[in-house]
Amino acid sequence: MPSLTTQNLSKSYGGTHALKNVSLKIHAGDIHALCGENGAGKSTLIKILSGVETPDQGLVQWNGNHLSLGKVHEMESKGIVAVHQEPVVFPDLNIVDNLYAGRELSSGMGTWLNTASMKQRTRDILDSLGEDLPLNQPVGEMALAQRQMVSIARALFNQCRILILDEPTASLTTRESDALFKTVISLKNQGVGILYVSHRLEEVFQLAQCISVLRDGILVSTQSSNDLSEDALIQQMVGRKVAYPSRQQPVNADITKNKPVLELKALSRTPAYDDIHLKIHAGEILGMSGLVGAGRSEIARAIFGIDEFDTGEILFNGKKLQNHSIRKAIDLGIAMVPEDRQRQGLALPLSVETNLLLPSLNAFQGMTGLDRSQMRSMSGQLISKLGIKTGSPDNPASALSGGNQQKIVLGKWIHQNPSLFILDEPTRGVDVGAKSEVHRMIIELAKQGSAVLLISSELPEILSLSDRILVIAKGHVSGELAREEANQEKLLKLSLPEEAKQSP
Amino acid sequence: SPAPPSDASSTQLVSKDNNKKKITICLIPKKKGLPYFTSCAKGAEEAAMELGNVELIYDGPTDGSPEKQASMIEQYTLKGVDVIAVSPNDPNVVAPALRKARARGIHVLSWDADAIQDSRDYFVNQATAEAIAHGMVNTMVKDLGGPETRADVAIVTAYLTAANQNVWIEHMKTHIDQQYPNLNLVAIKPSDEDQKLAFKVTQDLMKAYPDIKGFFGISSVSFPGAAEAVKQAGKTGQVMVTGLATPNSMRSYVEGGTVKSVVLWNTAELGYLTIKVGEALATGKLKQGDTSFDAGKLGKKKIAGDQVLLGDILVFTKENIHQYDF
Amino acid sequence: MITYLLRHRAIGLFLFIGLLTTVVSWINPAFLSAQNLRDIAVQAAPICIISCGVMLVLVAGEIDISVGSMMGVLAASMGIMVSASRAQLPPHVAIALTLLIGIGMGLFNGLLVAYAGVPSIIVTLGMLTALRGLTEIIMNGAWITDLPEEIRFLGTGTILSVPLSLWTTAGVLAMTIWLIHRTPIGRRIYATGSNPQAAQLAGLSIKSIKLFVFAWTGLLTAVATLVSVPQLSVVDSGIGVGTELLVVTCVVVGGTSVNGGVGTLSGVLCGVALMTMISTVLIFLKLGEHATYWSRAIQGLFILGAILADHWISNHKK
Amino acid sequence: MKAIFLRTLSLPETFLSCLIITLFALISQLDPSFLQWEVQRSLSSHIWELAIIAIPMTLIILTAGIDLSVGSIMSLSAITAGMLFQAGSSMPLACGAALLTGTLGGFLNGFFIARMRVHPLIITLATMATYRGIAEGISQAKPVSGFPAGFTRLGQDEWLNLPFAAWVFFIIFVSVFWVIHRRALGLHVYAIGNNDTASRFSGIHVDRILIGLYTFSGFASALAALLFVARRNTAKADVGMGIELGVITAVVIGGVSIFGGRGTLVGTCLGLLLIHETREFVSWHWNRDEFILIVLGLLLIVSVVFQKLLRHKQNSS
Ligand SMILES: Nc1ncnc2c1ncn2[C@@H]1O[C@H](COP(=O)(O)OP(=O)(O)OP(=O)(O)O)[C@@H](O)[C@H]1O
Ligand SMILES: Nc1ncnc2c1ncn2[C@@H]1O[C@H](COP(=O)(O)OP(=O)(O)OP(=O)(O)O)[C@@H](O)[C@H]1O
Ligand SMILES: [Mg+2]
Ligand SMILES: [Mg+2]
Repeated sequence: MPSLTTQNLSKSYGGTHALKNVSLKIHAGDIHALCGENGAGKSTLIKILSGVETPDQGLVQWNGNHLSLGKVHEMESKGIVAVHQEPVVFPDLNIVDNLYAGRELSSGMGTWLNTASMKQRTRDILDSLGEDLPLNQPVGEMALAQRQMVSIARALFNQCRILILDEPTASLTTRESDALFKTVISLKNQGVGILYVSHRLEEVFQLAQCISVLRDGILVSTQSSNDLSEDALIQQMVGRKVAYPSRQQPVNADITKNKPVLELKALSRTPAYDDIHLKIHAGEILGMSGLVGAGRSEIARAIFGIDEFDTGEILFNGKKLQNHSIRKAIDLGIAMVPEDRQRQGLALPLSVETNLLLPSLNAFQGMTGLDRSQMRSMSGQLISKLGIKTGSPDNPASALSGGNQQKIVLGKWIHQNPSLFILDEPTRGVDVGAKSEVHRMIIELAKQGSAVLLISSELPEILSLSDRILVIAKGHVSGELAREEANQEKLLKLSLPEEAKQSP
Repeated sequence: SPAPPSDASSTQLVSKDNNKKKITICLIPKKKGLPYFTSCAKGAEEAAMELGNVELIYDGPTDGSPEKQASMIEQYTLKGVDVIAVSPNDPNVVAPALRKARARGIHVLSWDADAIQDSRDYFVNQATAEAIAHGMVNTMVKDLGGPETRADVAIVTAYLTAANQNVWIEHMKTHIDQQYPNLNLVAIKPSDEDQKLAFKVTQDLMKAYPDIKGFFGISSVSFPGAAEAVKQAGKTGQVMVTGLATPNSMRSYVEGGTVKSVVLWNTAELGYLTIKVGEALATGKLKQGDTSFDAGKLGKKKIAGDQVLLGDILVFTKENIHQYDF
Repeated sequence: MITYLLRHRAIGLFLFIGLLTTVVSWINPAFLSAQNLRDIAVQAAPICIISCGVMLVLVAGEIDISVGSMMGVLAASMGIMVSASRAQLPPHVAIALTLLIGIGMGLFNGLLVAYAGVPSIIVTLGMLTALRGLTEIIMNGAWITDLPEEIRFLGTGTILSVPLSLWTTAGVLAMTIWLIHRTPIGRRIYATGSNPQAAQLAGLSIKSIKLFVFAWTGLLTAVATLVSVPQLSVVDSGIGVGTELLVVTCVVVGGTSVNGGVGTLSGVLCGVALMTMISTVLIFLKLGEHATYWSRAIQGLFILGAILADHWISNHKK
Repeated sequence: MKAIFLRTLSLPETFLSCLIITLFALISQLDPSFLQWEVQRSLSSHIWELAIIAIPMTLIILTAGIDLSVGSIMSLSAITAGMLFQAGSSMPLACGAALLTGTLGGFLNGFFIARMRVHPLIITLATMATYRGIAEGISQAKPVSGFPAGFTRLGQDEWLNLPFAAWVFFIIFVSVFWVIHRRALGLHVYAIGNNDTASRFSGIHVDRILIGLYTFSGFASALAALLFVARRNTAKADVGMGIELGVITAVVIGGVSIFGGRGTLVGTCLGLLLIHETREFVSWHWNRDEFILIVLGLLLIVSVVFQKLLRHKQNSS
């Protein structure tokens, strides 16, 4: 059976060893999962396999033949294609051009494009993924999940022999994920080998035949998924046992008797959302569920003062907000973790410390200037509290793995004790260990009296943390479920647009 | 009044062969790279060769910036040259630098265009602004067929901010007002020292003012541009173009009939005279109060106050243009 | 409808140009004369040709502000090559060499940007300065006043009573349309500018794409020089000064994004038309002598107006 | 240890210092008279205006912006002062009005850029034409001179052996340096240059800071214009023509990344010094103005290539 093998791959960035002597074998017709904590080296391995990075050492073979490394074209011509962790799209181009960039169908020695057939094939691919996206819209205007689907479509459409997926579902909701799984399985049945990276372990067990674990750049094990339990897998990844935190106590009757911290009254902005009413009380975690593009992020942006809204009002601690702005929101004690950490959360080239302290720099300013030592001790505290893996607080944030970057985005608000914390997909791309840390932090915040608005496309996360769950469909509130009555089926049903129309 | 003779040992920062008594003269044009100035420099070189004791430095701003000219003057002052001869782009801007140079004992001349009076010793004047302006207007009137012809005319100048051009324009306006009531000046447009723009502006003016009968191209760049526009519009003979430019750049138009006369002076002689005056000043041959100056091959030249006059303007026509090559 | 307007900046500009033309020709009907329209087209031709190149450079996420000085060098070297008193090369050889020099300078820009990784604004700013100095050295204080008739024909000749420069412009436009819409390289230029990292991950050779756009601009600058400089009888050392700003302004007013990835040829055409029209319009309005000195301000306000109107429209979309 | 050594070595400041030392060594071989204090001091007179504008320009480029309109703001401010003086107003009043005009011009730039989210290159390209056009219009391109001695002395007198303009520069430099390195604002500027969305989401007053910086740039340009007018005793609409390219060249040679987020004020100063000395020396030694253009153009490209290579070396080791 044909297979892709790596031998003793090593790669280091400056002082960090991202990969050490990794030897792996991926068979055609297999789904091979790759697990590991944030920063374990998964993306690095994938970048090498797809020709984006050149390893310091080691070989890659395809059916026993050596491949020349570091060239994307070379890999693609062998049928090895990758979907990278951050959606890789051309924001100004439409879907057709996105899918065909670099491998346009042309005739006459590349002097004449076959536009019609490119359009037709694009439509076919999207149909097979169950997506109905406008072909002429620039991809940059689409939501994150749609961009992710575009980059998956781009990979699928190659006649691939090995398909590499780096956290493809991180920003997808159940509906898209299911469509993707179907496609993945059908590809597997056609004899394509698949390397699948995900932090969602239930997916890993659902799909994979074979699971490899990376820890600190070293390949710890490769096992059949049947021989492995979830706990054992986690133990291998993290090196210790991880307990899932969840809010055990029933809804505290007191909470809803508290004065609401935030109240939205008939908030509307066409076409994103319409007539949104909600209340969040101190100490309460309000989950917000819905399909991709339902408008949840837009609501969050309005509360945080990023965008304006058309009608309705926002009451904070009973007072109506006027001339809202981000700074005003922060001064009132509102914090927000945005959904796109690279574009909205981090100044990547700046140091971890600066990023962590960015919203609160003014607090470190004295008569003589910035208090560097106080800044250093504060950032040190945050780094250890959140378990951010970095050599030094002076390293640029860009050198951290995705999950660790996410922790920075969370960390910059936590020490401010916000009274309202808006979390938009707070654990996107975060590993199990870190995820349980993040969950614990969220619960901790709520216990200390913060109100939390949790937006997540991951149903288990919403179900385990929220006191109440609000479901948004097509910009309308389609239902509200108390913690006890909520389950996956109900949430899904409410999320579907048909239900939205029927609900009062 | 001229400055006291220079005390070479104390002001010269650059040590030079003093036994040969070389005199360093800097000739600074308005803008380097214009054939007009290049031809002046040729004459200057000739004078330097002839004199033998003169070291000539010819350098100026390539972009015609007065600010750069001023800083060049400051540099030469520091280097301790003997004579600085400048054709100022803007007399006010270079004046402080020139005064500093004089305070250092350096002889300062202005040539081609005058500097502020107290900032220089002598002005080597090719022709007065008045003479140039009147020359152009008179030539135009003649080319148009006499003062009786009613005609709209327009001026294509270099920069809106060029000081000497604006002075000429003023003189032209008053001269037209006083002498030629039939001439009607309808527009003054800048060409930004860009031939292409001069061309375009002339084209546009001909269309916007169909009665226009004459153009003044009062810089060596705008003149050929204007002439070309008239030629391409097929209005050779109907619309007159005159102005200031070197004969070489206008030869084809003069021979082709688009341009009847080109106004200028003998540029090589201007450069020659400037160096002669500079040398005479530095060696003390030229003294305050002299009323004439022996300019070698040019013969005796008149000194009016602090101006050394080259003579009259030249008008190049079909008949005489082949005699000149610059 | 408004979204459509937005995607097609050209339409807004086109309407604006139409309005301007109506007003001016109402005041002064001579504006619409065939001769005037032809003159405007001829004036716009070189700017239009170069804009086709610079637009692609901007779309690829770079910028080229060296075209003005490149024109200077090209005009000077072409002049030296054909002048009867200098090198006296046969015209066709000189034309070929001029095109090669253009490509060469473009390649030099491109190599520094693509392979040495120097930001293009810096490379081309350096070249803008250095090449202007080089022009002065080539010309050495003299002008070329004896261009042979064959070369003058490039600037003044007509075919089927349409000026040669307009034929050339039409050819360049057709080439550019074909390049953008019908070839892989066109798509790749847009992809590269839209997201260079993604382009790299997609296996595009960003370096050769960038090299291409700069070389293409160099070539087009040479073409523009060949059809515009011989319109005049004299080659001086100031040729092309300021062209880079005009071209960038046209391209940007035409809706090309300075961040790369966005730009349409129709928009750029309208930008060129607007920018070349303004000064002519001012003359035709006969605002008198004082107005002369206000023309730059009015030009600036037009540009500002175009940009702000565009901003206003895009806000109204939301 | 080696890493620190390499890191220091790869700083643009180190590289520039080496380059400047080399330049001085070369000069002392070719033409030592150029190095006399007297010469240096006197030649420095026309760098200060450029240097004053380079400070805000550094900050603006650090935020990934650019201001092409500085030269035009100079012109507009100079003309404001000139026209008012001509109209009979007192000189302090005229200066005040000029400063106000420049500040307003900068504010408008900032307003358009921050509030309307239009790229700074585009906005300042447009205002570059507009401001100079207004200056040409109101002055009808005529120069104004004959300013009172009390005013021109500001441009020509020296204080403690240095021109007055030098002191203005030092004062601005020191205060801005303090703000950038010792106040939160400094880090905010860098953060905006690296990612303005993330900065906005972190509650930084991105708009206010941008408006502030462009306003400051307008103010500094007006100040430079007044010093220039005082030095040359002339106010004309072509004041400051092309100065923006000189300023940007100095800032960029000084190691400030044109994409924002990286660079220092010290680097800018070194860049200014390098450019100034090179320009003056080429002109001093060869008397050929066209050489200066070639040397400066190549210097810009070569120094940025080298800085790039050094940074690359450091990252890969
Ligand atoms: N360009 C880079 N420069 C420096 N260090 C890097 C770079 N890319 C990755 N690293 C480092 O290499 C290590 C592995 O990173 P990698 O992105 O492969 O992790 P990962 O397993 O994909 O994590 P995640 O699950 O968070 O995506 C991390 O310590 C990271 O900080
Ligand atoms: N960057 C963007 N530019 C333009 N439109 C966008 C953008 N992001 C989202 N939209 C549109 O706004 C609407 C609401 O999107 P929003 O991101 O609020 O949905 P969401 O429920 O938060 O989904 P997600 O789970 O992906 O965050 C959608 O129609 C989407 O297409
Ligand atoms: Mg990863
Ligand atoms: Mg969202």
